[in-house]
Amino acid sequence: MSEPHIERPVDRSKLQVSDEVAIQIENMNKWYGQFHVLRDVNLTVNRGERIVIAGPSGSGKSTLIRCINRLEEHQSGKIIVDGTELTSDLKNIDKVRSEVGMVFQHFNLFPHLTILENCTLAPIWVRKVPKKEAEETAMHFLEKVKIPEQAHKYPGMLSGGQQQRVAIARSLCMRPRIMLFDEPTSALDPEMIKEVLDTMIELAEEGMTMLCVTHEMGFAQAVANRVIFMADGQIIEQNNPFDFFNNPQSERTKQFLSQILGH
Amino acid sequence: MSEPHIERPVDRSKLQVSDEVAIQIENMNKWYGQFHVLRDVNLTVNRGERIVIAGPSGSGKSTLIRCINRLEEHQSGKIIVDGTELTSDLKNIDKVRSEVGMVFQHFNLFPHLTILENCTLAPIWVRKVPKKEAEETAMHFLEKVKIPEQAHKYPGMLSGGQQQRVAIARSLCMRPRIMLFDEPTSALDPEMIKEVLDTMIELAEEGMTMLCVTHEMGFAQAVANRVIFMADGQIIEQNNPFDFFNNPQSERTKQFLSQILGH
Amino acid sequence: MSDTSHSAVFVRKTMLPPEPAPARQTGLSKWVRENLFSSWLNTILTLAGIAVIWGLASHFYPWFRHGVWNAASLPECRQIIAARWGEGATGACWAVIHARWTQFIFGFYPPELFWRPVLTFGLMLVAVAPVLFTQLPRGMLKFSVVFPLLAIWLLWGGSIWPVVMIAAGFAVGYLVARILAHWGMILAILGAVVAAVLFWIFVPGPVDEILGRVAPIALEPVASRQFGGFLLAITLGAGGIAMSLPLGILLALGRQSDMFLIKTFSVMFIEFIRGVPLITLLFVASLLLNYFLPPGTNFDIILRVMILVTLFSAAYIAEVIRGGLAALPRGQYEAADALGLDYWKAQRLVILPQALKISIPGIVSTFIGMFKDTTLVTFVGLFEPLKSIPDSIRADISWKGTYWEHFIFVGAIFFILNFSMSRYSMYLERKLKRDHR
Amino acid sequence: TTLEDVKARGVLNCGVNTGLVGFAAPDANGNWSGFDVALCKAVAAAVLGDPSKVKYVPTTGQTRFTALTSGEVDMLARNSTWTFSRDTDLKMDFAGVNYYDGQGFMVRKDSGITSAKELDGASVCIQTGTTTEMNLADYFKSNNMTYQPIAVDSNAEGEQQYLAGACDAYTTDASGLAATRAAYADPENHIILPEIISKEPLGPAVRHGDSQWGDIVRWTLFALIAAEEYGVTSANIDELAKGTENPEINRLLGVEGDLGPMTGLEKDWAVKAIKAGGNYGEIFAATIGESTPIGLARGLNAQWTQGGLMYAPPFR
Amino acid sequence: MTSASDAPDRGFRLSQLIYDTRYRSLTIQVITLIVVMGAAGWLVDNTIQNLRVLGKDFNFGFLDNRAGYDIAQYLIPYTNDDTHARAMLVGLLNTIWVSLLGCATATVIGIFVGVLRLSKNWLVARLMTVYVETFRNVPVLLWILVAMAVLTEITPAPNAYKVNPATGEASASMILDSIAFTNRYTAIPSVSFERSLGVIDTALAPVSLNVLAIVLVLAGAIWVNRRLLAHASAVQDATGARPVTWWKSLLILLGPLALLLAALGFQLHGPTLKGFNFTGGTNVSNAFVALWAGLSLYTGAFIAEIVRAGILAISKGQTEAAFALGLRPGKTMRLVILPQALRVIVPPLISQFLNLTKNSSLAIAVGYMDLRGTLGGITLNQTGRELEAILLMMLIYLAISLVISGVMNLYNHKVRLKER
Ligand SMILES: Nc1ncnc2c1ncn2[C@@H]1O[C@H](COP(=O)(O)OP(=O)(O)OP(=O)(O)O)[C@@H](O)[C@H]1O
Ligand SMILES: Nc1ncnc2c1ncn2[C@@H]1O[C@H](COP(=O)(O)OP(=O)(O)OP(=O)(O)O)[C@@H](O)[C@H]1O
Ligand SMILES: [Mg+2]
Ligand SMILES: [Mg+2]
Repeated sequence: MSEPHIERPVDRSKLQVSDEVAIQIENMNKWYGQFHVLRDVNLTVNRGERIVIAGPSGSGKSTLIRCINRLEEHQSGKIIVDGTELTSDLKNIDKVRSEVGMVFQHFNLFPHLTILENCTLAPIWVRKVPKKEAEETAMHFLEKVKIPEQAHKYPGMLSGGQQQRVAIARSLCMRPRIMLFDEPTSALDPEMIKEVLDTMIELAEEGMTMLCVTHEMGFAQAVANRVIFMADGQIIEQNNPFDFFNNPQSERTKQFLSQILGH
Repeated sequence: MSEPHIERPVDRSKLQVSDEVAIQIENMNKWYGQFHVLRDVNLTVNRGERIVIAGPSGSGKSTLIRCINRLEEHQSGKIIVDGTELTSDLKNIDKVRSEVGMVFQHFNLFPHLTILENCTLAPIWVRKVPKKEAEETAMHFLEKVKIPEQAHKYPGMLSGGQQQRVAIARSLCMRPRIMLFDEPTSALDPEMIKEVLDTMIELAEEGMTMLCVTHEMGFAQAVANRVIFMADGQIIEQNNPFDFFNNPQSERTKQFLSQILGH
Repeated sequence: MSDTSHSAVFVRKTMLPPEPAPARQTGLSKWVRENLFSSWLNTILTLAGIAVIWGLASHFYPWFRHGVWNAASLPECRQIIAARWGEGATGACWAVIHARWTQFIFGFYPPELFWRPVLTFGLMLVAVAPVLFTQLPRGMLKFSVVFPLLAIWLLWGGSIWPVVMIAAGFAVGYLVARILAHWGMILAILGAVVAAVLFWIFVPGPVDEILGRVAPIALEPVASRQFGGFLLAITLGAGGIAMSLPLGILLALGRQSDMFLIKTFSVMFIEFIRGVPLITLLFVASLLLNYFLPPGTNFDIILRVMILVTLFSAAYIAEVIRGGLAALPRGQYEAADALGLDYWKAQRLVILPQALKISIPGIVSTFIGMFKDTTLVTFVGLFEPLKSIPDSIRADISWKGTYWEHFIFVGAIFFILNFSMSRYSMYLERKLKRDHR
Repeated sequence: TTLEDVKARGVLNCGVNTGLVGFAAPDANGNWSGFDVALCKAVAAAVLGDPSKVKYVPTTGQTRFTALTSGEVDMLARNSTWTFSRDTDLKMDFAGVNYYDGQGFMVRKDSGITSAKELDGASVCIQTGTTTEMNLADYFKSNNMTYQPIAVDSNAEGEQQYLAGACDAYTTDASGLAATRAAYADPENHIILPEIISKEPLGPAVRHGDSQWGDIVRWTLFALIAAEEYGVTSANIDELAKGTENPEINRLLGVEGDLGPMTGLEKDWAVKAIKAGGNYGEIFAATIGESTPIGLARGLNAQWTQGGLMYAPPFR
Repeated sequence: MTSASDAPDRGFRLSQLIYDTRYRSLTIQVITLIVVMGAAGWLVDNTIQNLRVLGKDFNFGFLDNRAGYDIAQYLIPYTNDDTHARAMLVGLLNTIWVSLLGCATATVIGIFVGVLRLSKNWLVARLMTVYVETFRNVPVLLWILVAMAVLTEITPAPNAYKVNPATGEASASMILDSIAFTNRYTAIPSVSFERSLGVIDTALAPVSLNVLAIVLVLAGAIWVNRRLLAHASAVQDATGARPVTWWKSLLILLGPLALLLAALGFQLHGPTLKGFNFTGGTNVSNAFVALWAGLSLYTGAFIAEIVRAGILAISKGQTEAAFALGLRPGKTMRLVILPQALRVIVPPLISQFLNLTKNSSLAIAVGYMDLRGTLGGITLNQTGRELEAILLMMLIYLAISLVISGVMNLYNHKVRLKER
């Protein structure tokens, strides 16, 4: 049952996709022990694409996007991010991680640091940016997610929606070229979902390449240029949002959509 | 944003108000430390009245009704419930509490007791009713709130809506003449709100004097004979529901209504 | 719009079946590689671990293997070992345990009466079971309530009537409390205490005598001095915990109270007890209690130690229960208030049942700590199993010179008991966490 | 009074050591035996007529005196040295001496030491909380020597440390040393040095202020000693109790005179006391004498007639 | 403004004491006060009477008398001619000393084991579990006794280091010619200085100016080093790159100290066997080592659990978030995990320190003369002043505990997570 959290009209003309390939996944397989979570996944994402990944619980959505910045290791196949192939080579991993930002379902802010420190930690220690500069960048992105006034508070003092926006800002401070979202709104109260989605839409309008696992179908329809449906660790169907929702091809997809949209 | 949770037609003819005064509050003030929560509150409630209290968060609604059964102490002014003035005299407090039932936002059922035991605890230990009789009464009220079959389960096994109805039954078992509700539905999922409101409507139809803090404006319109609007610890406006919603007088009220009704 | 043009439409026609993981992902070799030799650091650690195990085993195994179970004295043990394994071989002389194990377990309790402590501890398990396992019928709790007095009678023996009189005193107090409850709980408690004490002072003497003559039900009395070994340790530990529960609850409530004096006294008591080592309190029991009581009062050292052990564990139990009280949401207090329950009724019917349940793991841990600490009574001359009993056994010329055997035997028993209890309390903690979600 | 208490109670509370070979130790069944224990039995027999009516209260070096002064025990038969301050300041009365002891040193033979004077710089094992600690300090001080004290908590501990070589010498009362040495697998490899550095009269103690009770304990001890002097043994006592030529024996055994009732006891109190475990010599021989594994010679503890210090005042 | 409570001015009725919430708590408190005071008075009165019956008084004068006994290990000069008060002080310092060392070692063991228990290495993790469970579930007294027994049984006597004239060899040899383990003590080198800056006599103990100078230089070096690190942070803030500092730190910390020691003519004296025992060095008694080892190993097992729980309490999400931001595991540990884990770890850690300190009173079991062994042991026994000695001893332990828990509360207050 998705309520219409998207109110703000999205200017689709701003959403441009280039021909450059941002992420390329070829015949990728992953096992947890004996359990085959991801089966022969193939996916090419161009720069500027906004991809929404949907599918029933346990279908491997999270695992897929966590493989993209190597929070999980894949066992066969290739993952190439921005021209860098993910192997066990630490340098490549570092490179990919500095290009790819990630936002988690439970925010995972660092509770012992202020909002500002959360945002400057990685730039200072990974990118070796001077503190002053890092703070300026951080304030810039905090303004963008509309909470500059909270900069000196601790995460525990913020509402869930505010925390998730800080998490987005924290990722942005590393100036990633690709953003991964893993159900960024599913731990939030309804009122707060909107503010987070608004932030994400803005990001999309600025041309950020995004992969987003979400159940917010309104968001998918408004922003995504492709919806990918996964089940049992495989990509079952992908299509543009209009066709995906109005004219699903596979049985699994239809069944899933009927459940989720309450038809 | 109130969805239409009230479906059942309310027989307004049943709703009678007598001339007898049930609660009288005169120039009541309350402070938390230095913070003046309730300012000079005056309110007279007649027997059989159904009063809905609305207002923004932090305006002192909860505090007001908690003063009525002395869960909070007031510092000046008078509160007279059913002819008994609330002072620091324990006997009076006991008397008032046995006349006044209260239902909380988070149900506050006793998790270590079965539903039936929850309902018989106070009658047995406070009213000294024989166990058998107490159990009969309890079953009577559990039937009334439509969950007699759950009597021997523990609260943790029930849904939120069922728990709240048990909480109402538990209060009723003490045969109160006045019922206080503090946002009884705001911790519930939408589907469950209806069943609780139905129970409350039934109560109203039976002539129970009710004070209800709620954001369910549908309920207010259908059942209340007076709506009180509070802000900053003061009663800003009170009126019958029709005029209150369609013709609010003060700016604060208008503003509040526009927010809450999403106009 | 360049927006959707790019996206390739894809529909999977055939579902892929799950495939087995590649070979290097499975099997023993993978396990060994991942768990023992995943990096050079891990390899070093593994080798070091193996070296430690080998070192210990090669050192101690022969000693164990050469162990002798049947001998009359240590020299005889040595002879047997020398005869069997050659001159210079060392070995354990388990014969000392074999010969004296009853002393480790029962101290100097008369052997023909061993059935009594055994029965008592069997019954203790029955009494404790309904507290620990909530699935069991609640009716069993009645037995748990009666058990302490039954245990006293079984362990110490003597006429049953004094014990019955103690129980009767409680009953009288309870009745008085019921009657006075009408006028308020403080009065009821005061009245109950006074009534019970008066009862105990005046009634038992004559009544015991008469009843003792009319119905002489008695067990052979056993003096406290004859208690020793694990019997003493368990009696002190379990008795201390059981007796400290009521006091601990009161202290916990006192510490939570908003009445300044009551809170202050509770805090002072708790912090004082927790701030000094148990051994100093045992000294108080053995050396100072006589100063603090009226001249001429003099009672059993075990009882005195028990009193101080009770005070000691009460302070710790109070802290455990305070944690349980703090874990309850405020709403429970408010709901009880709103229903018109007064403070004591709310505590008894609503708050404590829940708080105590949450506290059980903590209480079990406190008990483990207590049980270990009972070994300290060796310093006041009681025969606890770890030091006093071995020392007294070594005072026998035949067993002079046996050390490790005692340590290992006693340590093993402590380990088995405590380990199983701590596992239980962990299980309980996990279960509570699940229940409370 | 204590006597009344004991009679009313029907049992004598006797403070003993928690375990000292030969002097007081429980066996596997918890029956106590030993030289000190025999004295408890004799007193119980004298007062209550039954040597088994004793409750043994094991006391540590720390708790023994308090146990007595607080009334927990009626008498202390626990190798405690009779000193001035204990007799006065600690509010106890020593009722006599049942063993004349002195502090000595035991060393291993292969250390080549033959005199305590050669112990300069040695590590010495010593039980804490005893007078021996003070004596040791004084002895080394007066001989201008240094030492390293290695404190141990109990005799068992001390033996272990000494055997393991943790100390060059073990010091305690000579009786204890002999008992300890006797129990070793190789007694011949240990020697007890000739120097006795202190006087350690060990004896039973009672609470200060109850002289009647003190008399009873004192004279029970003397009765045992006198019995040996006069040749009264557990074998011939029944015979002698019928009456003898010797008026002293007759008075002792209650055949003549009223010595018992003077202290509130029966006439035949001494007979019972002696029958409990024999006379002093018999007790000595049975518990710590040369025929036992402990193998102590009578030495100072021989009768005065044999050149020892055991001397009972006249029974008259 | 009229107050609601005093509006019905019907005068004071006795029943208000019980039924009026304002007076009720007062009533209860007064009753409690009376009961507590009564009980206290009763105890004190009994004590006075008992003292009179026994003919004793309550008097701490005995502390000024000559102690007359020797103590094997003392941190301040002590002979048997000193007073009981000084013996008590020696004991107290011994208590504090073994507690301090014990806490430090237990913490090291605990961190080490706690981290290894979480290791991916199956064997090591199991071994550590076995260690933790064995030590936690058996009384600490047993571990102290076992440590003592191990020390006395497996180490050679000092004369084993003597060259046997028959074979021309010693059956045991010193480590590096300077450390000798024996079954009574461990002999380690002692230090001395050729040149002395003088000695100040304080009431407690003479303080060598050399030591003072070393302490000052060390403190200074630490201060300079902190400045250096602060400067490094400043540079990092300004430019983004953190300058390499470890060799500078090393130089600052060790350089001046080495110079000072050289100037003072620092010397190490290896222990040499003379007569029965080693002399010339410092002999650390086995009683101390056994107590230290027993307490550390026992408490270490508890601390290991605390450390493990602390690390586990930090959710996996924190690590993942840090990784996703590009932080390497080392920095993740230092910047994200540890600061959070510490908040969880420190409070129970301190209460373990408290336990260790209290457990150090078991010293008597191995004959280490701590506060309990001196004041509560020999002094008590020789003077017969049990009332005074035990009360004094309890007060001292209480003071130590209060200081430790005070420190804990301060820390807790400082690092509490800010929440709504
Ligand atoms: N660390 C792990 N070890 C073993 N199995 C795992 C692990 N993590 C996930 N799985 C399993 O892999 C499958 C896919 O998990 P994943 O989290 O990717 O699903 P998802 O599509 O994100 O589901 P959801 O919508 O619930 O988040 C699930 O069956 C899950 O149980
Ligand atoms: N125990 C307390 N101590 C101090 N301030 C309190 C306390 N309880 C409530 N307050 C403050 O009193 C004010 C009124 O609180 P109250 O709970 O009555 O508001 P409310 O109208 O019920 O709000 P809501 O709709 O959020 O429940 C708030 O500002 C609140 O912060
Ligand atoms: Mg997921
Ligand atoms: Mg409210």
